[in-house]
Amino acid sequence: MKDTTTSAVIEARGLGLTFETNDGPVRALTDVDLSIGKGEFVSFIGPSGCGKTTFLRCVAALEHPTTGTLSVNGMSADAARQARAYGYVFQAAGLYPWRTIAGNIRLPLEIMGFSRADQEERIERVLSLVDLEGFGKKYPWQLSGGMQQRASIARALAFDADILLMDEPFGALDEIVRDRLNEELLKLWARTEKTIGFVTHSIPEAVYLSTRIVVMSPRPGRITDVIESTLPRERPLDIRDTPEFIAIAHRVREGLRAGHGDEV
Amino acid sequence: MKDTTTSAVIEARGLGLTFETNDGPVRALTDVDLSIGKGEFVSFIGPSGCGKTTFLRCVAALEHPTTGTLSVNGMSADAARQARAYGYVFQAAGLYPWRTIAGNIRLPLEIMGFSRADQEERIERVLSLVDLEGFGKKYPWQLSGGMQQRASIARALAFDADILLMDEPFGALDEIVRDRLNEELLKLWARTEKTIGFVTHSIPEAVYLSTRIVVMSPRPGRITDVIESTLPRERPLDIRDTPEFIAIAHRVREGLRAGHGDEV
Amino acid sequence: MRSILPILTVLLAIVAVWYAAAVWMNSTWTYDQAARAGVEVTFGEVVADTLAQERPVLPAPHQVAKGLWDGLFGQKVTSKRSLVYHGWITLSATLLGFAIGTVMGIALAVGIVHNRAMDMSVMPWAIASQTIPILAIAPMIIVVMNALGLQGLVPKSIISAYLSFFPVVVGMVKGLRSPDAMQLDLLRTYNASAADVLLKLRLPASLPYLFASLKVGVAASLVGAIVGELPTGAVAGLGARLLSGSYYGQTVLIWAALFAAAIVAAGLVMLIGLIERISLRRMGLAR
Amino acid sequence: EDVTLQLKWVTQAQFAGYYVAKDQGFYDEEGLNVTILPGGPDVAPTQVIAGGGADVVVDWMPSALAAREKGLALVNIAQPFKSSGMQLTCLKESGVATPADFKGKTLGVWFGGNEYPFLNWMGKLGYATDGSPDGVTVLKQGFNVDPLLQKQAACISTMTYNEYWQVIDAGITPDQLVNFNYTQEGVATLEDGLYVMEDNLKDPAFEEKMVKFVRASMKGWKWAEEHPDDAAMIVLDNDDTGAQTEKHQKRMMGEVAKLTAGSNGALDEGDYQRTVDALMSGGSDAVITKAPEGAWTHQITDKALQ
Amino acid sequence: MSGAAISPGWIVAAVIAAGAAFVDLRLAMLLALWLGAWFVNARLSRLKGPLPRWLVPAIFGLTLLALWELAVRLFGISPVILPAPSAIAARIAGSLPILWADFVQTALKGALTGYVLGCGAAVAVAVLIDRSAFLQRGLLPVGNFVAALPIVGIAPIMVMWFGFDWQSKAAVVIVMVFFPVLVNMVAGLKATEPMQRDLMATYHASYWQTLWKLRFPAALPFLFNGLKIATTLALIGAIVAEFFGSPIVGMGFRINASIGQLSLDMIWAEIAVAALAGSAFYGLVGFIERRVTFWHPSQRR
Ligand SMILES: Nc1ncnc2c1ncn2[C@@H]1O[C@H](COP(=O)(O)OP(=O)(O)OP(=O)(O)O)[C@@H](O)[C@H]1O
Ligand SMILES: Nc1ncnc2c1ncn2[C@@H]1O[C@H](COP(=O)(O)OP(=O)(O)OP(=O)(O)O)[C@@H](O)[C@H]1O
Ligand SMILES: Cc1ncc(C[n+]2csc(CCO)c2C)c(N)n1
Ligand SMILES: [Mg+2]
Ligand SMILES: [Mg+2]
Repeated sequence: MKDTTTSAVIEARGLGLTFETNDGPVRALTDVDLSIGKGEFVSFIGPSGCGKTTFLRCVAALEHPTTGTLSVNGMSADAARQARAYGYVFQAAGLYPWRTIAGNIRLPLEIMGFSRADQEERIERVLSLVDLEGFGKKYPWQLSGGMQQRASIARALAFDADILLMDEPFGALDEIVRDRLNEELLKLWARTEKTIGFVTHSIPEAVYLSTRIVVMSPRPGRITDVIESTLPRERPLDIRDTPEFIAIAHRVREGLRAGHGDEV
Repeated sequence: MKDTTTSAVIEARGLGLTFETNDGPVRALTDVDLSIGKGEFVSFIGPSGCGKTTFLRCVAALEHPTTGTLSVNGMSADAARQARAYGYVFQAAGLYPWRTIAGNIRLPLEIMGFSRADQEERIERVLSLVDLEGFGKKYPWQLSGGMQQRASIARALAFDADILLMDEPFGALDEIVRDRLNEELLKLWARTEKTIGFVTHSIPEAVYLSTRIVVMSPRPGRITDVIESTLPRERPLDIRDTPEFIAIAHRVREGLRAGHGDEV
Repeated sequence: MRSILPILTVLLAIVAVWYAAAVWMNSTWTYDQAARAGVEVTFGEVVADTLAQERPVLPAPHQVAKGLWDGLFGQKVTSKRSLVYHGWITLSATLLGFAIGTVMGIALAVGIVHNRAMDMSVMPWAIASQTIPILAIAPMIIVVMNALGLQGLVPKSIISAYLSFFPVVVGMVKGLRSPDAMQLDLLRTYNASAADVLLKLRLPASLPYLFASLKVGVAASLVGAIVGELPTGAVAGLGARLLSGSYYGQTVLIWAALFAAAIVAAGLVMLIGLIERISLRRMGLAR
Repeated sequence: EDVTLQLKWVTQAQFAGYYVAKDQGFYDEEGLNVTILPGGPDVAPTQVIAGGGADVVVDWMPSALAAREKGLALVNIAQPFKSSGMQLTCLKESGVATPADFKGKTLGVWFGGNEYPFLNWMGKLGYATDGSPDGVTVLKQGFNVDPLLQKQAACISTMTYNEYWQVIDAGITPDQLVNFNYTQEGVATLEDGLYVMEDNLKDPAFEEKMVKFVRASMKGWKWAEEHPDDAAMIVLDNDDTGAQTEKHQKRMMGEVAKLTAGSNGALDEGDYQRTVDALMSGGSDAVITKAPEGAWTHQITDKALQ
Repeated sequence: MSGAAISPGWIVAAVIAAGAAFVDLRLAMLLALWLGAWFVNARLSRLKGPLPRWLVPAIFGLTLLALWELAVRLFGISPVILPAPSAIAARIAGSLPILWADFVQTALKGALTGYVLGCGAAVAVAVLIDRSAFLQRGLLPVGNFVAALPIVGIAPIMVMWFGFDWQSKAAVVIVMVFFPVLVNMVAGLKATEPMQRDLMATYHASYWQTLWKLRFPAALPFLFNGLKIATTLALIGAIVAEFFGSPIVGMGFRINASIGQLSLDMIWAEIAVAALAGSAFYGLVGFIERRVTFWHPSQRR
């Protein structure tokens, strides 16, 4: 008993969340049961409005579930947030306009009390990780949309949290950069054994990255399928042409289509 | 002579744009020569920061080129803007928070003086086109990221401009919805003979939709390749499995990679 | 420099209207006096007279300009007839009051934003405090402060602070609450302390509101300093000038003092505008 | 010894005696270090003395007695002004020649404790002051004579030594004006007197101080009466606002001298009684409802004037 | 947050109160009352629902009044310096007709008229200034200048120009409220995001359409700042202007006339009316603000 709870980094049981709006309640999540173990890479996929962001926000204790229980690192989501257990990449870049790119990346480092030298060193490292060397001194509005998004990824990576929650981090990137960042992310994951929750709309991306893929469906938002990946941990880019990969991708697509089907 | 200029809806010659920033000038576009004919569907693809948005903004007369000439519908970009020649979908949704979703879509209709009844009818139509029936009365912050993006697409479609400029409109959508909207967009295009400029990061999307694909490369932002599509105008979704499609996609990928290569 | 022409144009227009109004408003007196003396006056005479009256209803621009010139440059700055001397006295109370008021205002706003009890209880009473007619309680403040052994600059500054803290509170409460949900959520994911949220998000985000408030606040401070001068016997300062001008019907003197006060206020507002531009630019917010 | 004197109005020849006493060293001779605080429309001397801001104040008797009835035990210790300088000044062209013409006219009055003599007078004349048709319309007048010049009021309150001359200076000749002097109308009340707190008087040291103060002040007044122009210049020197003019102050000193003439500083019981009667006769508007007890004393002047 | 009830702050406060008892028992009583009330409020404010919204400020206000009453009694403060709330209440109860007449004259005729005209003018000028760069550069400095004229100076002039009745008071109010509203409105009209403006440009929206559909809504949070500050200024302005000449009715007149009679209870009665009217006015504007700027983050806590 003890074992399973400690190994489950994120554990949701019967999770539900209903928003009250001006024209009636919106059930964003219902009955979500999910347990994510240490070192797992779990992708969330599903039509827009199905509750992916809402679920990630619950895990991050930015939203409070109306029903069910949720534990993160064996404690409440809020306690985990207070222990700075995770880094979060928002769906929109959300850079502070009065800070330069480097200043934005420095923000969490300042708050968490990293030394000045350490800050500089980390900023350099993550800027080059997301291919933004030389843009540290620019202001957000001087960057293209994709560059802003990369800056926000860099910001979340800078302080090396054990859990990474990423909400469509690569949505605004072209395939080449995306491939590169996918590879980098996998390397980072392999190296550091982070636990990663990852929202994406790209089936190949989900399959390529994940150890498990959670398919969700809207109105009310819920989990309709959970697909275990049988791919090895070591994944060169051309693994995407293997039949195994294509089979998994197919299963995900079917799951997605089913989710769409019962509402359109 | 006369003929070619009238048939070219968008015509750029030696276009260049340099931003002055706090740490030196940024050459966002150089030497762009491009002519887009009436009824063409042209996609722009390229690494983030290569100037796709900047080019679209020049066409929309939201940015003023520092060198070269640009004509839209045979007039200056600014005159075309004043003639309300185009609908523009921004990279970020940019909905006004004080208006409901329906209110946001109504905005251009009010400005362009559509009748009340016409407004309602159009709002209904575009809301269902982007799959947001029933969300008209919600406020932007009550919608998920993808839903907001769809609302902004609906807003640009509502008033039926001859030219559509779309900056990564489907970036935050899942594959299924994206496929559906791709199909819808193609239908709309076939039906209305609109001229469409479309920024995307997805190679299959670009190939599936376009009559021509413009590949761009950054630092300085420029056109490195222009690929004519040999696909027929009529395109079922499964055209994407044909060898012809795959060949074009391959060429685009090569072009992209080359663009990346000479800078990374 | 580009603003010279527009300002001159506007000024010219104002001066023209002003002259016309001066002739119109002062002519009653001219006609009355002529009637009392039993003489007829031509329009030319009326115009000449209205622009040179000793107690005009509306002094002509050149009369005010001359009064201002005499007051500013006509004597040593240490002279009691110098507007520079009086202006300085008022300015010093204004600056002290503004400093106190701003610090108080920001502190209160921070408290209100962070503490529900303060939000609910302080704000209504801060509002109520501002509806108390300052001129009515200024004498009491002076008397009470006097009993506490405080005289001179401080009581005036307190009144000045009392008027200036409010715009700062209202603006800053709004400004400190202006960051949107995502910007706040980001800091929550870092489990940032309240102090961090304040320093790194709320304060920078509130700057546009802060500067608008400061401009209003500094003008209010000046009014407060002038009001504060009255219950101390109005011995020195622009308020004293205004009032004593008023006792003796020295219209031109009133207007000169009024203009001096407005120059001080406009100068302070422009100074804040300058600081605003510089700091917004340094923060990359000026586009 | 320190003495703080709160004036009723701004620095002007109305208070020349005190400035002269200070300037000529009369206070020094008595070993007093006197601080003179100017007043103004926003300074109520009664409030200042109640708050401990002054040892002695210059005030008009109506407001002093009103304050006494409110529980602030003020005592008149000296009365340098023998006669009243208040009057109602009217423009002839507005059709006012006698008090009978007031009906329906607009009259400017100073409030803030100075309205009692006027209300009392109107009461005597039988005019309502509440705006009813048979009465007069009362305006709370500001601090200058503009309402008369602008013809916003038919009559305004003036002091013989100040506002009246401003009207003249503005270009109206005396023959275009009609003056109703409160003394002549028999409704005069005592003006600038010196008042202290009753409790303080029980302290012999304070009493001693006031004796010295009154003695020196009266010396100042008499000096001012004899050297009006010099006194006016002394006043000017003490004006921190820099708004007073020499011409006006010299003329004011001349007029003030007429009012202080005949007073050696001691309060005349007859004058006092007239004031009290006037203030109590107002019916419902009466300023004071019962005859004050111990509102004045000769205790100081007796010693000072030996 | 939840531990605040017995946080170190409270202990420190209690120690201070106890310490004060050694200095002066009366002081300690006042402090104890204050701390007690604050404690209750801190608790109450954490409750949900509409009740605390009213209860908390009420308790706070009652505490202030109780402290005031207690202080006046314990320290024997003279009623000509500061009357006790009970005395003021008695005076209010006894003078309702006078207070009402004064209120109508000053608050309704003087302040309200001036407020409406002044705010309207400021918004119009802000739009003018915003409309033309020429005026922006020419009028704003001049506007700053004219509108910063101190009330003490303009009130006598307005009385001279517009007479003794409420019209001159309204004129003073106009000048007083003009500046805060102007400054905030100008700042507000600038407060749109580039992308929001670009969107309007793509529609080739006319100036007025952009103004009405984008800049005006975006400016509302700022405008309401100005409007709220102006409510209190309007009342002060109308009252203070009466000090410089008025008919014999009005809140400022009454206060001014009462100073000479040392009727401080009457002065405070008028102040109480002013505070009540001002708070109600402010509350009304705040209520409208919540209604029309519901979308602003500051309203979406
Ligand atoms: N306002 C600006 N000021 C300065 N530099 C700018 C500005 N806007 C864009 N740039 C720069 O111009 C270049 C091109 O930007 P642009 O937004 O056109 O890229 P993009 O191709 O749309 O990229 P993405 O796919 O990431 O949106 C980038 O290097 C960016 O930093
Ligand atoms: N603050 C809110 N108030 C009301 N409803 C909300 C709010 N936030 C989200 N919702 C609703 O909750 C549902 C789920 O939203 P969520 O943002 O989790 O979707 P998502 O799966 O992330 O979609 P996308 O892929 O488009 O980002 C949506 O129907 C949305 O309208
Ligand atoms: C508020 C107020 N208004 C008028 C007077 C009347 N007054 C008494 S002495 C004096 C100076 C002589 O010109 C004046 C004008 C006052 N005392 N206080
Ligand atoms: Mg989402
Ligand atoms: Mg872009």
